Amino acid sequence: MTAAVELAGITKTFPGVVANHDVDLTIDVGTVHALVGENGAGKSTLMKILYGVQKPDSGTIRINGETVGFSSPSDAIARGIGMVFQHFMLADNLTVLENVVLGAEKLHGTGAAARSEVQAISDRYGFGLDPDLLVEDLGVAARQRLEIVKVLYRGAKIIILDEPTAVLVPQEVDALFENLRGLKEQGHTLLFISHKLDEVLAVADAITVMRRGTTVGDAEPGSVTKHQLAELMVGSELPEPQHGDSTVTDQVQLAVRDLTYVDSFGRTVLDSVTFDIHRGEILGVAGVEGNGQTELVEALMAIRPSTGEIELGGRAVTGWPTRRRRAAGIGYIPEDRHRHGLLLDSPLWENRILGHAYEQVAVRKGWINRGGARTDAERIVTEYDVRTPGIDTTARALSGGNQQKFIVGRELSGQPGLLIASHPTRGVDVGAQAAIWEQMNEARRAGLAVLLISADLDELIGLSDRIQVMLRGRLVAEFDPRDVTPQDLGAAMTGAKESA
Amino acid sequence: GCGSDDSSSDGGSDSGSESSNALDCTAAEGDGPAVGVAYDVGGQGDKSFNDAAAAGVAQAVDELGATCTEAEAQDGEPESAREDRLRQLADAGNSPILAVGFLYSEAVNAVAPDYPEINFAVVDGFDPDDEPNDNVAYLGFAEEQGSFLVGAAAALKTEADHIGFVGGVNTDLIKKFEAGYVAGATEVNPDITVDVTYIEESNTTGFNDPAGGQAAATGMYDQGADIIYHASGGSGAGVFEAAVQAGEGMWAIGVDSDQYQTASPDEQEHILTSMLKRVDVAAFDAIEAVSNDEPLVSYQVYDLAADGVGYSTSGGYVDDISGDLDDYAQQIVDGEIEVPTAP
Amino acid sequence: MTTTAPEPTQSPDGRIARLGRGYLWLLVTVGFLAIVSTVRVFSGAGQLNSVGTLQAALIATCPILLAALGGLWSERSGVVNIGLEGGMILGTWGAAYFTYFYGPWVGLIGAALMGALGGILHAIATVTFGVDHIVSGVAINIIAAGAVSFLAEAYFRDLQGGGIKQLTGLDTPPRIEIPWLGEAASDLAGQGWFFVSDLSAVVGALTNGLSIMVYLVAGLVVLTWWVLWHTAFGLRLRSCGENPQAAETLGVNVYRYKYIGVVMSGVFAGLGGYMLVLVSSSGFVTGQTGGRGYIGLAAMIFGNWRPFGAAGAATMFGYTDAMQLRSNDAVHALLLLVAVLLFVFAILRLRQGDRLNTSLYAIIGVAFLVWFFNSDSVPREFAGMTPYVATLLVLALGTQRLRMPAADGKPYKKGQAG
Amino acid sequence: MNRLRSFGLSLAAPLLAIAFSLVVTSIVIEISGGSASDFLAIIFSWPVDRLLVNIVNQTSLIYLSALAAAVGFRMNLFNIGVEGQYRMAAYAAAVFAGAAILPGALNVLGALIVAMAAGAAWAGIAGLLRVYRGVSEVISTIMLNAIAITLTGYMLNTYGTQVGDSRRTTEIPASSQVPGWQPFEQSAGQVWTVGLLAVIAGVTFWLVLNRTRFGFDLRATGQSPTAAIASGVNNRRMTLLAMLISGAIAGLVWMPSLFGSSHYYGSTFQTGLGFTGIAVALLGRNKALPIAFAALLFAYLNEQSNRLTIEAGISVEVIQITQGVIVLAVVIAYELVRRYRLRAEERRVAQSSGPSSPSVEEVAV
Ligand SMILES: Nc1ncnc2c1ncn2[C@@H]1O[C@H](COP(=O)(O)OP(=O)(O)OP(=O)(O)O)[C@@H](O)[C@H]1O
Ligand SMILES: Nc1ncnc2c1ncn2[C@@H]1O[C@H](COP(=O)(O)OP(=O)(O)OP(=O)(O)O)[C@@H](O)[C@H]1O
Ligand SMILES: [Mg+2]
Ligand SMILES: [Mg+2]
Repeated sequence: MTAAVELAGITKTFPGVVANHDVDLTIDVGTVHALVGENGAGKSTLMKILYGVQKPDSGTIRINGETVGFSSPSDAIARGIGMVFQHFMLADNLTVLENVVLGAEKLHGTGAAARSEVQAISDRYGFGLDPDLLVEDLGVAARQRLEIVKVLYRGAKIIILDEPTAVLVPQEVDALFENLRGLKEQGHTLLFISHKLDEVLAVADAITVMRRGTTVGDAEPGSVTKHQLAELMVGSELPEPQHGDSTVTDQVQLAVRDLTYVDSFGRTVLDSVTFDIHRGEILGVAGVEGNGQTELVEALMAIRPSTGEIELGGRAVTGWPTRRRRAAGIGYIPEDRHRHGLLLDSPLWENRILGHAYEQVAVRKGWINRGGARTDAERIVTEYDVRTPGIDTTARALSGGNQQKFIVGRELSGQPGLLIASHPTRGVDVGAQAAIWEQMNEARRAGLAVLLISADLDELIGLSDRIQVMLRGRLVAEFDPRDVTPQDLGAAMTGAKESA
Repeated sequence: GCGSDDSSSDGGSDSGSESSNALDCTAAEGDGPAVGVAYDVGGQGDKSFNDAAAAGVAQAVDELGATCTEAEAQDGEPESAREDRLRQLADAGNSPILAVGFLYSEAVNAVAPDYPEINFAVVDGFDPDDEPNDNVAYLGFAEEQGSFLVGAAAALKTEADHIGFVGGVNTDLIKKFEAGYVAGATEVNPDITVDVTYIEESNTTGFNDPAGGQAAATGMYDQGADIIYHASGGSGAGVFEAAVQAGEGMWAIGVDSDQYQTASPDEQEHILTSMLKRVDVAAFDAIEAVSNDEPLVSYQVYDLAADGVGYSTSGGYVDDISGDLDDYAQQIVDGEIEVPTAP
Repeated sequence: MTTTAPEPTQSPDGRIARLGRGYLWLLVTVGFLAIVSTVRVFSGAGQLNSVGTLQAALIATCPILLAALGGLWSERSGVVNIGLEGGMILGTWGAAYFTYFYGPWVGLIGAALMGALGGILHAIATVTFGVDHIVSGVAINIIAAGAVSFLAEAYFRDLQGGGIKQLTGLDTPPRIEIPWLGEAASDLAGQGWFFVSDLSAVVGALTNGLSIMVYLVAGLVVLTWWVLWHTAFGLRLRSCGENPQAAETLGVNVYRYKYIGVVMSGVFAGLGGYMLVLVSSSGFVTGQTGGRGYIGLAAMIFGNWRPFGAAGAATMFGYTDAMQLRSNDAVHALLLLVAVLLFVFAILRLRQGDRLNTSLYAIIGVAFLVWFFNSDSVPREFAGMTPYVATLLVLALGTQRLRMPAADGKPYKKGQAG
Repeated sequence: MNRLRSFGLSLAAPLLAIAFSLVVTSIVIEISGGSASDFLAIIFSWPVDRLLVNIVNQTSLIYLSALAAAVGFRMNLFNIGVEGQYRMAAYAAAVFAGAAILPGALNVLGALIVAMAAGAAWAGIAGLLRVYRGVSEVISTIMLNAIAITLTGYMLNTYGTQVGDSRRTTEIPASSQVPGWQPFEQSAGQVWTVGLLAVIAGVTFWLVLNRTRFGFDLRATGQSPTAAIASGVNNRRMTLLAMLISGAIAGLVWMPSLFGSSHYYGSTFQTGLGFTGIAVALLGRNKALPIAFAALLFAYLNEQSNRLTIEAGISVEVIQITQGVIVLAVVIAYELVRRYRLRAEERRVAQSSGPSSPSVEEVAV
């Protein structure tokens, strides 16, 4: 039997980076093949080459035994390949239907026929998508399903899924996997990338490990353990969030009472949220994306208007604008570092000032303290192991993990009393993850209060002193991380156990 | 860019200059005066008063053996550019230097004292300060008198007792046209209705906006006017087009030069007459005076008496009333009729 | 960019709204006409809504609307085009030159080609080289103005009716005259009856010697709407303005669609120049665009990057502009119209429970009412500002739910998706 | 070595662009029957003394206008209303100075303040509309430009004094006229003292933008409004302030000329500086020093063009083509250099974070 996909000797270099080096990969027809590897290992690049987005410098691609040369995705699509990208590839202002039929208008036109086809696919897999909704009105899970519909609509036989589960909760992941198995049974070939090794072991028929731009080996899903797999990926021990002893004090650092936010459509997005965080305590907030976590953080930062009372270290800060709140001792790691955390086209030392223009080290009497900012940026670079040629490098030139390390370093400087951390390790590789966890733990020992929001339930359980679950704008349940499983959390997050 | 500034302060339009008397300075070789011409924006070929001035110079080339050098202004240029232009012409030894357009008034006033042996003449110009310049002639025109005559012609010809005036930009200069026109019309018929519209209040694009001219004129025709006089420079093309569209019996009156001569056959059937402003006469006068060693200085008024303004008869549409018009002209020359210069 | 809060433009029950939309529009149109009619009868300003005013308004609208449509094509494909003015300027020259030698139909093509030239330049700079869209647009405006002055001087000087700054007396495209209907409607319109006359004025304006080009422009609005929103091509083009990377991963050749969008933008701007030269008047004069390209850009934004929205915005501008040139009485009556409309909006707002805007509208409405009753006319000097002030007023009082294409103005490079 | 090369590149780019635009213009001239060699000879000849003076003076006006536009651009506010703002300000300042309420130099100072206030107020309308009603500043400033022309024209027609067939404001009293610096003989004219405002404004612009927290906030907002808001910048306040500052600088645009030579607002008012300023700001990439060079270049070309018709019979409009092509060519050249540098920087990043030497290990599980 010929393989569905055979990649041989693929090499791809970007200016200064060897993203793929002599990669060989064979994927059998009708299997779910997982590809794992740490951040920057070259997985996405390899997939983009297979999908025709990027051209390899050398190497051959064979699809169903035939050697092909793709110069654009349309060539790959014509060969029956479909790809779901690591980041959503959707136009928010177009409808579900439009997003699906785009580029494949020849199949069923753009009208009624196409609509019923989309509806049919959605029904067949239980996706529950309304073809006429605008994508911007969809939640992340629905968007993820839409991405899959896009691929199915084109009748792809070989489907690449690049981290499709990153934003899903366990229940949604299960549903997705159910679908994947269905696809496999119908003869589709699936290529699946994930950092969540449980998932990989659960769904894959074969596993290939990539490290530093090349494939370093295959693993049998039946026999390999999660731990072994991780060691293969990094070439060393797998770090895990280490909690250590509790350092919770009884001094309340942040007190939030009846925090409420009603959006411009009159929907109550935050509904009387009330909680305390003590010094030395990490409060984890779990929740399916879109249940108000983003708004909670932004309301606390005064980026969004809200009602209710907020006290920080005993001082009422309700009504204070963002900068004043930050100056009162809040560090803020935003969920989207590119949009909220960095000036991508400014050098690192200027990014040291961003959000900290009240610190002496950054600004003195309204004047930028260049010397201070530069020195302190240097300090962050060394202390937090930010891999960069220097502090005059623009933030854009750094990899995501290094950007995140810089942000963490910045937000922990100046001894804040409270750290608001949204998904602090999202998309960060294992090495950097461990470093970030360590930094947070250390600050906690020094008395820092932390509000931790994360989609990574292991991280939440591993780090938090307490976990609250957020559902439809309300805190609906509280768990002790020492005796809770991700499954319990997932159930609470989806409302299955709302009474709990 | 937008809001381009056209300094044609005047409702200048197509001059009667046929291509035969176009000015070609490279071919002018005589021993007459060396004339420097500083045009307003556009320069020679604008079918407007730059061309009229050029026609006067061309006549001087033909008749006086004059030679010439041309220079032209640019949209939105600074005052210093105008001065510099004049100085370049002066440094090259030209005399007289003919500056076309009132915008040169300040520049000439600044430059002339440095070149006492050179004579300057400014079309439509004025002395902006109290110190008289004894080497500058200001060539002014009694536009209100010419406008009076075409106003009278309109009043005599209208069948609706309803006529109109379209101005390019609401400035004092154009208001002179309006004032004379209205005075002439009411002189003939005190009860006549005269609609007045300006395309722009102060934006000089009003002289380059045929679309605006056409919209304004069509509005007047729609509301019952049957003759419309324009003083709107390039926008006049729109006024003529409006007359053509309004159909038989609807007339337009041209300005500055005999616009019948440059109009298309369609338009010619609707151009009743034109108010003539003889910039060519004034320009030739200024050159001739220098060549006779009796340069013009100070204010020179080109009015009806001096044949500096008048009306055209091409097309023969006003032949039946030319007697009346000439009577009015005579009365103005005799001082029996005093034509107002402001509405 | 004023808030981080997302601003969805459509209510979730969009489908229901779509069903009733046809009727809603009919209702709004009839209601508006009734209000205009009332104001006309009350103030006695017949020009407010005469056949002539409406025709002039339509004619004044067309160049602006074409520029706006041009902007739409370009920005829907993700390229901001401030060079519309330049495209329009190039179009005026093309229209004049080709019409002079080959008649108005070839002139139409000539204007389109000249406009396209501006578009191509913009596309090369922005799409191929990824230059900032605004910079390129500004440069094109400068180049176009200079080039056309220069070209006019070089090519029109010796033509009949030509000069270095003009070319007049050109043949114009034909006009549409529907013999019986046109006259009947005009007669009725002249009666000054309530509503009936106003309705006939609309019919009369459309059937009495209106240039065929006005119909063409109307057709282009519909065509734009149909092509961009109802064809595969349009979907692809719009996707390039919303998320070009996504489009690329689905096999859309983004560069090609951006090029098409920008070049079409130039074509439309060039046609706008044609309208100015051959429909709004019958001659070319240097500088005759007078900033209409910028106004078109404003109309497109104001029209929320949609063809009918742009048409509405351009019409408002064209209407006030034409009226201001035709009749001072009508401008005065406009004060009353504005007041009445403001009260209508105030009531609508009140029903939505929006106190702030209700009182804002009411107060300004009263101010206009007082002005109307305490004056006989609007000073001529101010009448000229009517279109601009009206636009500002509508913008300031309307609630801004404008949404530009998400990737509009952003540079795009192939091979960076994912 | 590398750094030297990239510095050389950034210098070569604009020079090449200028050369390219001159070539384009020459071709246009040749096609239409003119003489390109005459054109080039005139453009490249050293200007006479009085042109040098004019170039300096014009540079100051253009520079101020460009700075005004740049302030907005730096935070992604497209203020195309400089044209209207400086017109309103020029009128207001001329009226104030003409009224001579204050004596001598105080009058000048007062007029400058009036000018800045008037410019800021006119821009502030657009700012307020943007902040409180969400009106795009692109539309509102286009409208305000048109209104400004009509409004000042109306004021002038109504309250101005008539001289000849034109109107003007009352002349500034001699005691408040600011004498200039005369580097050459008298007929070559004077360099306007008030033109120093351009230098002051430029230095202030640089200092405020690069060295103050306010400037940092402004640039941050321009680069990423979302990041700026998260960092604690009040976006509305920033928008309004940027608009006001932009307008205030715009207000100064015509002041050097008013006090240095015109002494009144009237027919000698120079229009179009606002639009030139936009082009120059973009050419100078909205940075203080590059804008100065761009302004100088535009002023140079404008002044040199005066000789084109006189000496070569070439219409002055060609210079617009040159200027437009320069803007386009320079940004394209910069873009190419930027891409080159980005690649170079990535290369350095990659090297410093260690070469990714893939070591294939045999794994057996
Ligand atoms: N467009 C690009 N230009 C330059 N370098 C790139 C580009 N895309 C990827 N790279 C480089 O290639 C390397 C491999 O990236 P790739 O996205 O394939 O990693 P990955 O294995 O998918 O990582 P992750 O798990 O974080 O998604 C990256 O470290 C990056 O340095
Ligand atoms: N589209 C792109 N164009 C140019 N360079 C890119 C692009 N995408 C990525 N890079 C380069 O790749 C490097 C890292 O990219 P990326 O963030 O994908 O890497 P990564 O290793 O997957 O990072 P992480 O997983 O930590 O987020 C950076 O140096 C960046 O400059
Ligand atoms: Mg990846
Ligand atoms: Mg004097």
